[in-house]
Amino acid sequence: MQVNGYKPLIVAFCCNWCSYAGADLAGNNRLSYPADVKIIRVPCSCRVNPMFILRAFQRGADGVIICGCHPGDCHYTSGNYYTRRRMAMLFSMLDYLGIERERTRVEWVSAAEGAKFAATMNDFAEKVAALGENKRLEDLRCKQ
Amino acid sequence: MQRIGVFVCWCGSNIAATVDVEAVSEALKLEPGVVFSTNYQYMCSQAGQNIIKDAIAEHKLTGIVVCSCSPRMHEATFRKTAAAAGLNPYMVEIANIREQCSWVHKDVPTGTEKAIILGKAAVAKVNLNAPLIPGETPVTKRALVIGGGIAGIQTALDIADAGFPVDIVEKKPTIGGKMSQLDKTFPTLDCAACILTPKMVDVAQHENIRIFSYSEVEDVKGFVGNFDVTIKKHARYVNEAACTGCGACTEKCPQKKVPNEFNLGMDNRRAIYIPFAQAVPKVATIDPNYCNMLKNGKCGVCAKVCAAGAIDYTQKDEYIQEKYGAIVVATGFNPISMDKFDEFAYNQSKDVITSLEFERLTNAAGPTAGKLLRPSDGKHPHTIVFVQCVGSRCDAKAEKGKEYCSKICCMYTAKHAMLVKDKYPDVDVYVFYIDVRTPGKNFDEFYRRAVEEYGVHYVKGMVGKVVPEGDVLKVQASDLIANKQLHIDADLVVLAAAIEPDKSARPLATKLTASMDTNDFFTEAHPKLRPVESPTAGVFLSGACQGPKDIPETVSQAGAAASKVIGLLAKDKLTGNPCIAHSDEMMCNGCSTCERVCPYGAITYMDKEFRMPDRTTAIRRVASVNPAVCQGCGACTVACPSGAMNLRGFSTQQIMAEVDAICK
Amino acid sequence: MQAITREQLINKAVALLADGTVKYVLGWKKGEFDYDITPAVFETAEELNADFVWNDFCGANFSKYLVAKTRKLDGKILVFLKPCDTYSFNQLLTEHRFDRDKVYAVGIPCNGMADIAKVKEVCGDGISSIATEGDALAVTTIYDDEPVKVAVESVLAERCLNCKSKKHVAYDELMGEDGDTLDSNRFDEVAKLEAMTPDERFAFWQNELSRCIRCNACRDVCPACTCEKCVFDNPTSGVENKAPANSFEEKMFHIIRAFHVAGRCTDCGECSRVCPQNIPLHLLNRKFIKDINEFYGEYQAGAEVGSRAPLVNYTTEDLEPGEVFDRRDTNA
Amino acid sequence: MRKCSLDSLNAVFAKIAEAAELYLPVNCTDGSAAFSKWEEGKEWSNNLNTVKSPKEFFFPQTEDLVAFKTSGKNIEIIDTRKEREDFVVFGVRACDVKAFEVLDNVFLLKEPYDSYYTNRREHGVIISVACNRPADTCFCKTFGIDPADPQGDISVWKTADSLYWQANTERGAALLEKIADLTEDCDTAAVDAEKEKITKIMSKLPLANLTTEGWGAGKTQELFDSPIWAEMSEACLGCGTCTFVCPTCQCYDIKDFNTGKGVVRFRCWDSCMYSDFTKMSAGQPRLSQKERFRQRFMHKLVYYPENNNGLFSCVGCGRCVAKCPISMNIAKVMKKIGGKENE
Amino acid sequence: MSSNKKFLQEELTRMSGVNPKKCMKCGKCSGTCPAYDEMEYHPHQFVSMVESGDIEPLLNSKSLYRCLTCFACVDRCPRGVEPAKLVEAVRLVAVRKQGANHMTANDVPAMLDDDIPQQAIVSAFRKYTK
Repeated sequence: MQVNGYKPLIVAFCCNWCSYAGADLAGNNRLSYPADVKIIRVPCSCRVNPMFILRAFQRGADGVIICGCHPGDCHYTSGNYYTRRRMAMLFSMLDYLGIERERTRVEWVSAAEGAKFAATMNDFAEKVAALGENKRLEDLRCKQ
Repeated sequence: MQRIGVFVCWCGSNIAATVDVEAVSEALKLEPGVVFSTNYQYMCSQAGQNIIKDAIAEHKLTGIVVCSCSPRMHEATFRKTAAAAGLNPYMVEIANIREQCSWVHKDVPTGTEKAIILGKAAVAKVNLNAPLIPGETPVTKRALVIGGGIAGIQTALDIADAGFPVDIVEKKPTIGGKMSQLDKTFPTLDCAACILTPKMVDVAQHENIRIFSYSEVEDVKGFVGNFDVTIKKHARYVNEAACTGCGACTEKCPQKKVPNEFNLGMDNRRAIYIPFAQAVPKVATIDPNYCNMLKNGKCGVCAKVCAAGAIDYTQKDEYIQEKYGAIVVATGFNPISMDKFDEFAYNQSKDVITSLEFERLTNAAGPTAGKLLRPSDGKHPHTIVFVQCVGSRCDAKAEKGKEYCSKICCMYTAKHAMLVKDKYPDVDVYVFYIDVRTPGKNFDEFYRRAVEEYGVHYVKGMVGKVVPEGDVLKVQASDLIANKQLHIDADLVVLAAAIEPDKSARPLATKLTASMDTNDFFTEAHPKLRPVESPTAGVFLSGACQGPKDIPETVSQAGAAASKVIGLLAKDKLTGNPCIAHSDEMMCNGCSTCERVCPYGAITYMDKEFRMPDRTTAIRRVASVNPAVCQGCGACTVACPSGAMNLRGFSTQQIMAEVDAICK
Repeated sequence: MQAITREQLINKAVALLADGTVKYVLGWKKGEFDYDITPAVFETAEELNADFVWNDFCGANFSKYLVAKTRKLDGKILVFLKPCDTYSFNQLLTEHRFDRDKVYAVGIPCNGMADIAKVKEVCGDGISSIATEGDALAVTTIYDDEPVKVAVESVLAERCLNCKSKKHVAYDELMGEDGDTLDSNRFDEVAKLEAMTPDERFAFWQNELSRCIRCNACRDVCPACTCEKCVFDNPTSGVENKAPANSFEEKMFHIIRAFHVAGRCTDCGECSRVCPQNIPLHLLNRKFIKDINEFYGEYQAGAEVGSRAPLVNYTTEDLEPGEVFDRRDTNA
Repeated sequence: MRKCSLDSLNAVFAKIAEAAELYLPVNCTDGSAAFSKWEEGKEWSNNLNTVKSPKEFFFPQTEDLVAFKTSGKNIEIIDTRKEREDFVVFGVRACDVKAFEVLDNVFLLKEPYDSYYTNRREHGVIISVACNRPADTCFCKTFGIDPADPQGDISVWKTADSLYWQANTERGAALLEKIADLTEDCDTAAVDAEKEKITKIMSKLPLANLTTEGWGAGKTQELFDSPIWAEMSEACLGCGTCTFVCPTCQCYDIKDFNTGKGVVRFRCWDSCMYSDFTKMSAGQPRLSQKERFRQRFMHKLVYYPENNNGLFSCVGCGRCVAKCPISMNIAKVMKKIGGKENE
Repeated sequence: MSSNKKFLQEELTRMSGVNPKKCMKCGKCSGTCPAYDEMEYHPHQFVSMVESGDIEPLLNSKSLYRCLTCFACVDRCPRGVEPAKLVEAVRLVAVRKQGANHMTANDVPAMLDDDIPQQAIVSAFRKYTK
């Protein structure tokens, strides 16, 4: 994925039960999405600590997306509800600090939604690529 | 420092076609901790696994990374491989370079570059892995079956026959479920009661089975092998032990105008009733909504006529606590409401009925004693129109019905048509269908018999509207083959209503922490390989609560669920998932934040004396995780501000190492 | 001028010491000047009479001290709590951070505390004495012969200008009159920032946070930051960092700190009071409070003991993270 | 002695900035002052002091020491040091100038010299300025510092309309030479009058009578176990404000930052008030806040003078007095010992 | 399929917002259609023919002007296909062609009749003309 010649780096945290399986399904169905998206498997979206997200930006990520089960479908019943609150708050704060809101996203992708997974990643990668390099949450030491 | 081995799988050409596996294994050789790296056509094959085993021995590996297909596919395989070679199975990490790399990317440079990065992340993670040993918990050797239809009955019988005690919780006053309401069963046309009631009797008489009828599951705590369940037994105002089921009360009760739900409201019962003759338990139940004695204290006829003295107007709801090792959900289905289908005039005419109502209408024990009579005027119908797919196979956006095929309608409609023609050859029978779906043993033959032997008119097309006019129902429909619009004056219209999970399923799923799909069917742990297990350990699925099913399928799934339960209860101990939360007591604030987010109540607190950094001692409140209860979601790890809570197998440090590796 | 006098407080403390209710008194101790007041533990009437002060500069929130003090001290401790302090007190109790049985809490009314920096803006540096005269402060400097009179109202600390409550939500005993919770304008500044463009907001925070010297005063004074060990001090946490080596780390620290106290922060304002660089840190915390109120319903941390903080709670109908922005954009 | 009018100040700054980077205190948005690189339009702050001391110019809060790059299993060591450009710091107060002497004793006394510090020291010219309006928190006099007569490469006095310049070193003289066009020769009368005024003010300051009595070399045994430490440290939050605003605190920690592609080894200010200060594998040597609190003041007032010919490592700038969140400070500590312990 | 057909097909689906692929060929639209017998091509055929690109016969069919736009088919379609909207779209394509108006102003006086509300004629005129 390139927009204006910029190839973004995207970290996707995927819950083991739904979204990671959704990503697998996208693979099974050979639905392509940009290779810039790198998936990290977590047991549940609620395992994603805001520190991981900031860490990713620090280390050079241009976008971070968190994927979990649809609300109500959490394997652990309530994990994604916590994720929803935590990330709503975190994203709001990042926006408050003037960080581009398009760089972060939460998306609910079920194990059956391989197509949605691919479509989401395509869309997200495109939006992030359009923003260009992450300048507002970067650590230059990591870019040398 | 770990000694890590990297094993890159070609997966034939599945990976190797888009990923330069050689380049990946070479690149990963340079990663910190990696002492050995190789690639092979099929790592999951015996030969591939031997490569791993040999390398573990030869290079004294402490951790391995397999770059292969999804961990959901072969993580367990490679963990076993590692264990066989004497390595802790949790020292294995999988880099998913097939589903999430080679299969989604087109060109080799891209695929290779990404595969290397995914490999690096796995290496970074395994560098921080520690051997994990699963905990063990005892198993309560008793099963709970929720729902007493044919699914629950069969499951309970199979488990009980294997020697384990089983409790059935049924919310109706009797077990039997939907099947007890059916007339005949396809494709053999044997009578439902004839094959079901012996099983109900078996249940009642089985020494290993207890029935909690007129009861519901109130609360579920605990976890696989150790569920604590509270069962709410509704007051039936009749002493079950004393009642002989003689039925004297049900004949003398003066309150005669209670719609009989067993006959779907097509006739009436008394306020005290036994749902049907073969009910199990055969015990009367007082309906508190209609009983004059309970409503205003005036009556008491039933108590007077009861020779056994079983009537007890003061009975209260009872709560029963019981421990179970396994829970089987068999909550079944219901036809959907026809309220949104005005075009079929269901609410306007008594002569438009659902198929389940039709079952009662042809049932010898039904409101018409098995005679096919119109509900409106009791006349014999001459033209009957069956409409298939009412509310099934609908677009989600139409918001009227269900997206799925209800699966059983084609067959029971053929059955109904045949039964009509069998009893009343003079009746014209039309069946409007979109597709006739008959995959099943002897199913298509059955349907063809209806057409060829009985002369049922099968019309490819759909009924557009039904208008009651005088004592006929004007049916307007399309015949797609003839490319005509048909206008039929029918006496009776039977709608094959879609079926949906019972309404009690959703709240039950919440109590069980079992997942459901958007249609409220319980989700199976794997659609193909684990079809009768819920993803929640220890919870199993039987019958239509998992998806639409006919009786043969339900019974076979019930048996399958039972065999899974038996397998579980046969174990003395369960080994748990070691990837669970744990708290660093020195870091813990005892603030209860983690406790509040834990969906399993796995976290408790205790006061402990600690030596503080300044050499003083202090009593501090600290969290402790019950390893048998924790399921490893990690909600607590983020809620914990001090980072005292961490998750084994997905530790903060491991995930950060992955982030770092991916982002570098 | 405060409604309760120093003498009344000393008498109360002395009486409670005398009848054995408490063994220690946590109070304000006079300093070199009339405004540099230090929290201290008093044990005798003599100490109290000599050094205890209560004036318009007693801003320090004592709640947090109870965590360490109740752990160490062998007897009950008297603590004086201003209305805003009682919220922190309750929040700490909710989190089981101190032993309630070892504390005797006396609620005292507060008319707002003066900010010495604001006094100096008016009177200049070189203050030699400050005396309270009714609702004004008489400030004498070495540069002026006559004391300058400053209305306390005009030099109130920001947090006191936007006081959320004059009501005590916890105490064993209340001195003076209890007040009510107030409708404050405390979210106005946040709303102003929200109304800016992202670029302006970024510039604003870049300017503010770039001054951070990571002295940790905000964290160390914060009654919500009572972790046994902060993740930023913990080498095994993966995010340890000691210095704001660059603008990322400044943001990281303050975002994560605000996130960790989100739903737990009572908006006591201590963080901004102690910041040597005058960074308006309360605007980060208030942003979260404002968001919580708007997204999940009004919630005041510490209003009652045992309440479930919004971030450890949920409803199935919560708004989606993406909707946060739609919501603001339509409001704006 | 040279003089220039205050009106021509901008031109003077411009001239200096032509020769070298010029830094001076400017007002921040919050009303405090901080050193900032001069450029057209930036004005010299009227504030007495900056929040952060100018020690940052020579000993920054964080600085990279060396970098390591890894490629495969090879490690390459990269010397990241660069020669500092010449720079001028204008507006340094007498106390802060004295603080450089304290730092020099740490970093430059004996070999091996601290090359990072040396590099900056060699390229920096310090222009001090006398304090017309000392604050209530000032107590430089306690340490023998005269704010009327500040040191540095150039000393500057400000009167109502003019600025008076006097070079104290060769580097200072060279710089004055560069702005000769904008300044004129003058006598010292105005400056002398200013000095007298300052001296008079100094005697009126609240802390004017604070002395180092009871402190200094050789006092370790006497003061170490004093009960005052427990009492004074009672309220200490253990934050690092005092150390980080202090012009003489020179402790640092060396840390490695893994960039993912290698390691940057950097040093950053550390605070003896922190619980992990000088933490080693065996733990930290000072376990309680009392011990850490004691360390800070004993170091400034006893250990340092013991090793540096009696020179105290406090210059009385008053920053910690103004900034401590709980208003505990060195002046209170000194008085407590000087008062009660020595009675 | 020829490019012209394909273009027309895309144009129709775009204009109508109807996705004919969603049709499961149950015929309920035609079963419910009150104008069925008036129409040469029935609602389900519209859907099917648009899907297969066989649009020319529809454009030339009087069926276009027999559809009452009563939306019964839209309401009752279990798949949410909305055939009436597709009929409408085909009609628009037809009348938008130069000289292809189904009604002209001259036709109107002959139609005036006390039994037909004038509004119906006006709306029909609007509907059948460009």
